[in-house]
Amino acid sequence: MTNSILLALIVLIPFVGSLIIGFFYAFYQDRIKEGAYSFVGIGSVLTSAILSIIVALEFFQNENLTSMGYVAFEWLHINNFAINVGFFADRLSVVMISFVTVIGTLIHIYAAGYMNKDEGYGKFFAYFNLFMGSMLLLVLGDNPIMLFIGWEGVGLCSYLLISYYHKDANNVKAGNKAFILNRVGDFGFLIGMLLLFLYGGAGGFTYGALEANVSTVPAGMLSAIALLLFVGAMGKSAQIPLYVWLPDAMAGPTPVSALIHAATMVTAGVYMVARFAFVYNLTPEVGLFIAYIGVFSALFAALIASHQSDIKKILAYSTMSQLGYMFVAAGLGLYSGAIFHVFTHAFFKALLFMGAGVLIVAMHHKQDIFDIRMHRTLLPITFVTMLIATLAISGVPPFAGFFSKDAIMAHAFASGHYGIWLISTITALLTAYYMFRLFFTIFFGEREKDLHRVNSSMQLPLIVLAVGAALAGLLNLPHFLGGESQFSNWISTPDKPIHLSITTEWVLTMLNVTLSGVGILFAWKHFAHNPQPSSTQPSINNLLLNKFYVDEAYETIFVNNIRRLSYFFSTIIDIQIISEIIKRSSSGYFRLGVITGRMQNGNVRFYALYMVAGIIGMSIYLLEFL
Amino acid sequence: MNELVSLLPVLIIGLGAVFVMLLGAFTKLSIRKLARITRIIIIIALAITLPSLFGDQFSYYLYPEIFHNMLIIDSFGLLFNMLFLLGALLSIYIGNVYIEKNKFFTSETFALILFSLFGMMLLSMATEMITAFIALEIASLSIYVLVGLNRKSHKSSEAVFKYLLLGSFGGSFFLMGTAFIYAQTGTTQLGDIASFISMNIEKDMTLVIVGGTLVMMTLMFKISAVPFQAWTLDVYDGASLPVTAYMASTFKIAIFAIALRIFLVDFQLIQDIWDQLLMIITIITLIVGSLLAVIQTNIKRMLAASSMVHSGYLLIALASTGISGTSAAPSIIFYLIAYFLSAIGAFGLLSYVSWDTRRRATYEDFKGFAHMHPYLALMMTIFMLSFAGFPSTIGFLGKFYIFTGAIEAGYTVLAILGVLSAFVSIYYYFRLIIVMYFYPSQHDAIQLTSRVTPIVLGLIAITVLWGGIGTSLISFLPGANGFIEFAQNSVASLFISH
Amino acid sequence: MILSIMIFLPIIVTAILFITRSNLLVIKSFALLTSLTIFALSAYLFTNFEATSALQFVEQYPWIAQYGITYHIGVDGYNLMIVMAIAILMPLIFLAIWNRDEKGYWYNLLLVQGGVMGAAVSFDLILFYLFWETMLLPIFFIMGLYGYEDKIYSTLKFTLYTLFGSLLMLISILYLAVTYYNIHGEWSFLLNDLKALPLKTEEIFWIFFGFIIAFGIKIPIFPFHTWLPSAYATAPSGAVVVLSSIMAKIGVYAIWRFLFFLFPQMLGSYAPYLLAMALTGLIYFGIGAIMQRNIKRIFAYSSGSHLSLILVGLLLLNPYGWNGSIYLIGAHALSSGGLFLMVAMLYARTKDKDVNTLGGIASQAPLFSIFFVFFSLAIVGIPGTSGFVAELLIILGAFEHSLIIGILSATTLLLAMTFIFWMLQRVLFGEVKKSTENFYDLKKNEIIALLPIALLILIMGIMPQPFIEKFQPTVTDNLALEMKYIKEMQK
Amino acid sequence: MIFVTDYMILAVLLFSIGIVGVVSRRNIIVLYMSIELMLNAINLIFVALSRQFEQLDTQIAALMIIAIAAAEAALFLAVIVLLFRNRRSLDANVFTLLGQREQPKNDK
Repeated sequence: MTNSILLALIVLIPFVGSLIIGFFYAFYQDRIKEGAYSFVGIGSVLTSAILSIIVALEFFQNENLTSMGYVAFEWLHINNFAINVGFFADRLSVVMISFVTVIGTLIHIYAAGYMNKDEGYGKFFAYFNLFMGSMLLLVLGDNPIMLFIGWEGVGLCSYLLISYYHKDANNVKAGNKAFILNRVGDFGFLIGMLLLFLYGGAGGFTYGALEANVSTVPAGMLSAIALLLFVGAMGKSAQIPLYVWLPDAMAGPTPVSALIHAATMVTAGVYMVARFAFVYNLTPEVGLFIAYIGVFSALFAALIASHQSDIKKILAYSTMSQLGYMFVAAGLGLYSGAIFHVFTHAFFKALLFMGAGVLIVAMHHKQDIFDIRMHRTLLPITFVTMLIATLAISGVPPFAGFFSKDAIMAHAFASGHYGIWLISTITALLTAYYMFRLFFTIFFGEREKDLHRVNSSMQLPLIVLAVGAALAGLLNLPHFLGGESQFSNWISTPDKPIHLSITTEWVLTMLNVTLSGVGILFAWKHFAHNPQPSSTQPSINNLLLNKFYVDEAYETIFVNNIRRLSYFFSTIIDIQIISEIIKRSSSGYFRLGVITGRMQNGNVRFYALYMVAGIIGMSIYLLEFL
Repeated sequence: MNELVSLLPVLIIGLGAVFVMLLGAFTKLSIRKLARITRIIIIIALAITLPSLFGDQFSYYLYPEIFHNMLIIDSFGLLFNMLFLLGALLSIYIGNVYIEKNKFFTSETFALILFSLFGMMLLSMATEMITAFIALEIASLSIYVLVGLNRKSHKSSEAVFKYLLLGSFGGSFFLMGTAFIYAQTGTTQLGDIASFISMNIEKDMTLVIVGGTLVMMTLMFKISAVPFQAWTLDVYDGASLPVTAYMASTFKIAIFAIALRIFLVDFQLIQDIWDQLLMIITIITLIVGSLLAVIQTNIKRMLAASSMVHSGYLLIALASTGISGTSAAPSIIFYLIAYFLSAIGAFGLLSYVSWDTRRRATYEDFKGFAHMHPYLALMMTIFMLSFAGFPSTIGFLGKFYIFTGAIEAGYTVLAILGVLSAFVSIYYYFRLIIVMYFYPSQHDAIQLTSRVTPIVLGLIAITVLWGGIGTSLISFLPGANGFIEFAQNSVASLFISH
Repeated sequence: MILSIMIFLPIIVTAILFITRSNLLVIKSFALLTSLTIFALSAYLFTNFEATSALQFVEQYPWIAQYGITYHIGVDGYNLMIVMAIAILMPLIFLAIWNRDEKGYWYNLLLVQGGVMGAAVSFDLILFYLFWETMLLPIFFIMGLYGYEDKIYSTLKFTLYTLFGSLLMLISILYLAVTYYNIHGEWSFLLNDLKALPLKTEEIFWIFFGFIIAFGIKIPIFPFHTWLPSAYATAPSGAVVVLSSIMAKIGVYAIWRFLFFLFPQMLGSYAPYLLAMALTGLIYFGIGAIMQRNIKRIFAYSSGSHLSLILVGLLLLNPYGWNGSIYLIGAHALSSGGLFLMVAMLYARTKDKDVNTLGGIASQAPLFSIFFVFFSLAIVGIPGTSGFVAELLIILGAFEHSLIIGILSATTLLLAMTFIFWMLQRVLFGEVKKSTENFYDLKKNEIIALLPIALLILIMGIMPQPFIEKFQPTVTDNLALEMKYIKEMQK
Repeated sequence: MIFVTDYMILAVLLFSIGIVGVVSRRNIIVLYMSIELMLNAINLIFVALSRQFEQLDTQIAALMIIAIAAAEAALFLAVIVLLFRNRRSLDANVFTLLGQREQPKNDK
């Protein structure tokens, strides 16, 4: 393990950037031009992108370099709870940081155009950089605590950015929802983490040490830990049942959706599972559970997506669905596959969102696909790039999505969980359908529409990403296509080995391709010419339209009851019981005093009488003694 | 010679009383002049008393060949005498506005004050029952008259009537008790009684015990312990404020002087007979006192009721003396000092601000007092805190010693009860503070003429604080532990045998 | 000497100012100057405090010799944090309330500074009691004179509650002293002398009871808390900060300093019940806060919840818990202090404490909202703030103690943020309401007051180890001592 | 043959009569008389005892007491005149001006 301060810098620079921007925004808001903000913002991210590339190249150059690290300073040291602010990179994290930073840079550039003339311009970039910093810390931290700090940090940033347009209370509500659900996840995650320390942290709390001692953890406890850690992932990566925040999160500006809620943050859960592969490999039952959660989330999201009409919501659900795939992979032990899908997905989903952003800006901030509906020739670049992206997500060869998704499904089939395989296949069909539903609806409309001009800094990144979305798949060409899946081999995560005969692989692939073809045709049939929003009459549609009423259910089950309980505590118990008792007793004492006061009736003979009574009492007392 | 010096104060006061009376009768001296003369007399007496206070404890009979061991001189008596003198002096100083402004204070006032002073001083020195009774009566009678000075006011006439009737009614029990004791022991001299008891301790003591109980009853009456408390509220209320201040601060102390002398020393051997009795009285006194104090709206009456509670605390200490308590007896003296200072301060301030008799000194009248008279309000606050036993005032240390003594004697229950009534007292004392500070002022500022009074009050207030936190860092001026030394010395002097 | 100066300087200054009837500006500047001096002294204290469990900067003179009452003060790892908190917060409070023009307010704040400092460093029970009571008076006056909504009622309520507690404590103290006297034949109220006296179990129970009532009311722990919301709602900013950030902490500290070390032998058997109470409080207050309308009440409940967490940390009797709660004492002192100061500023601008009628501040006063959000996050314990470190440690300790306790105390993560974020949403964001129409942003003096707190919170969050090193030895050694006692009892 | 005890019993009886008188009668003068009765009862004891112990100073004590009684008498008569002047009545039940009458509200 070689030391490299680069890792620290990669994390630090965005933080510094955000500090600078934040400071100037806070105190010299009026005197700073937008350009300055975006310059610092983009610059910092770009720098750390370059640095990450350098690191990545180092890894490429010498094969036997498996990991590098850097310890900044001791954060906390009590007994054997010794936590360093330390950074650690192996191939897995290198892959993550390189695409995070690169895509991050692109989206920053895009945002510079998108947020143009926004009053909170500086604030936006401060948050954005802060996010990048936390995300990189999450990836590069050399121990779970650092990961958790980053983990919470990205959650916080997503809260801040979702509720960015805070004038509208709903956005803020959405932000709260996101943060609270994330925190619920973190609650589980933290518990899991601490338990992991208490049971397996004897040798220290770095990943290396944990991996060494993980075998000492009792089996039951270990699977509990694995489960709890995954709860965190549920929250972060919007899986059932903690997914409800993701669609609302679209309230934020589109670049935010692109960066945080599509490309990077939501995939942190997957990264975490891959990072803790050494735990999950020992607890296959939890892995299976994860896979099922994933596949059901995928199906569920796909079903809902196929009935939404808000462009960003559709994309949000599709994100959730794709995340489902990733968890299927991770759960079944195909970590490299999962990461690869994260990788490809980052490209095309970011692309889709940014395209959507372009459309939204062009259509004066309309978001309903049936309102946006226009002719492809109006925004040619957007059209082409989004086409590529859509093809990629629908798993049409040779685009990126095809390879990553296909590998996952093949793995599912091979590992013998046919149920998972079947569902994921159906989901693939649905994916193709709803994505092209969106695509056709938007781009096959009438020619004349008045469009708001879209500045070039938003167009450029699209093209770059489009290239990625088109070709990224080739990095991991599977055997039966004549490649030797370099990516998976190189990243060298502890995957479960499976083997599948070439023929079966061919069959499966063909099946997938045809299915997506079917989906596309179906979408074409319904939505290419005068499309209709899905009607609300039939109950099933209604159910899908209202997202299975999950939000409402949560509202009634959790929120209301907590409110009721709170009322009960603060009003019934506090005021009506405890305070009342005290009030009563004091006033009772007072009444007693008034009664005693009656003795003092002012009549001297009564007074004499009391004295006599006293004397009698004394005499009785004496009689007791004598 | 030494004896003469110790006798002088009493003589000065006694003769001074006669002198002032004659002055008042045969000359046309103004009240102010008389007051000054009286003050001078008292100050002289004080000046003679003071030095012998700082010596170590001593005790001897005064001219046995003349007085036949009727009077004793010891640190105990001296300390008390000094308190009486101080009390009288301060009451005159503080009350001077009131006395000058209200015409019903005739020239006899001062003679009466001196006479009562004379009585109390004798009382603190008496070692013979009849002498004690006479001294008591001298003091009482002159105080009765003081209470009734305001002839026009129905209230004060009623007050004097009640006080006189009940007082002489109660007083007669003292005599009865004396008679009983004499019937068995054949003597009324305390020392002889003590020796009689010690000689035939195992014999039947019925008459002595009954007599002792009757004597105790009178004393209970005077310190207004329940159920003999009834007169207190009315008399305090009816009397004019300077008089109230005077009797509240000094007279109660005088009673404790004799009570301690009798029950601490001479009846020590059979004292445990009265333990339960004292306990019962203590408990009901505390309870009833607190109950009465809470419902008062007139501050004078509130203080009167609270003085019952303070008697309750003192009774706790009295009950805890004897058994194993080494700190109980001194704690009584200390508490008396504490109470004396706070009472003279509080009542004095009351009389100072409400010299105008139409003002009734209710809580209402004090609304917003602090906004007009910040310093006076601060002093009043200090006195109230001291009454309530709030730390950093002398009152706290007083309670501290009493409770310590009680726990030491095994009367933890009493201590807890005491604490609870202290808690209640917080309510009615803090009410005054709240009223003074937290309400907008209702009345226009009172025009306060005297210049000396606030200074005197201020000094008292400082003493109250200093007595609470004062250390022995400043040697010449007794801090908290200085007062304790006085207390311990004086108690020790009681036990010096002859 | 330094400690005595820190205690008595404010008191003396107040006396002089009061007697000389100085004008307002003089009073203000002298108050600030005094507190800054004390801050400087405390900085000296902190740097020269070497990290051992020994008691340092000790001063011991006889005070009331006959009763062995001693003037004994000193600093060790426990109260260092509190002393620092006092020294840091007071000047900032003075800065933040600079525009308050009531003399009495300033006098009393100065006095209270002396009082709390004394209570924090005294090692003689009577001395402690003295300061413990006297620090109440200034608050009483501030609340009564400058408070809001039916001030007199809640002032009286608050006073009676606290005094009731402390009177019971007095009896306990005296009982201990008398016991000591009966054994050794001499009086002493020194903590070290009265430690671990051979008492009967039921005696200890009652004494313990007396103490715990006093401290429990001051903190407050669960059943004794009903004075809290009304008092916080009544008291003006300065008083609230002192109440929540300092006095309550001293309550917790006192439980530690006195209960743990007077009765180490019984701790093993009492800790579980107290732990149950504390956990109840943690959750009870956390949930109770959610439906509050009055912003000050919200924070009253929130600090109640956090103080219970601190208490939980103490009662875990393991190094994580103890270090965590000492750290949380400091952390929460800072964050809640900052927050309450901001609430005061909010109230000064809007004359409104009802979350329903507030809103839209973020668009009116961005700077204000940035700070407000920051402090709220610090309260919630977001990573990077000092709160996170402390809570992490406490929860870790709880898990080491037992799974259930761990899970229960981890709920603080959820509870705190539920109401905090809900409150933020109502107060800062959304439409601009009538009450916030002309909401002006932070003034210079306010920024100067808030910035140090914020920075300190960050520093303590990012590199906690240097701070923790200061008191870690104290914790380790004392914990070992406790454990020894508890083991003996179990035998 | 009369023993000193009989005197004492008589005295105690007289004393008790006095007590009962103080409690039961309404006219202030009668109240005063009852108190005098009590004092004289005591005197009786002292005199009897001085006979018993053959000590003269006890008789002096008795004289003292008589003196005190006289002083009280003077004061009493003065007060009675005062009361009658003020209120035109000597009924003890009339003088209840100072009784506890405020019934304040509870503001605790």
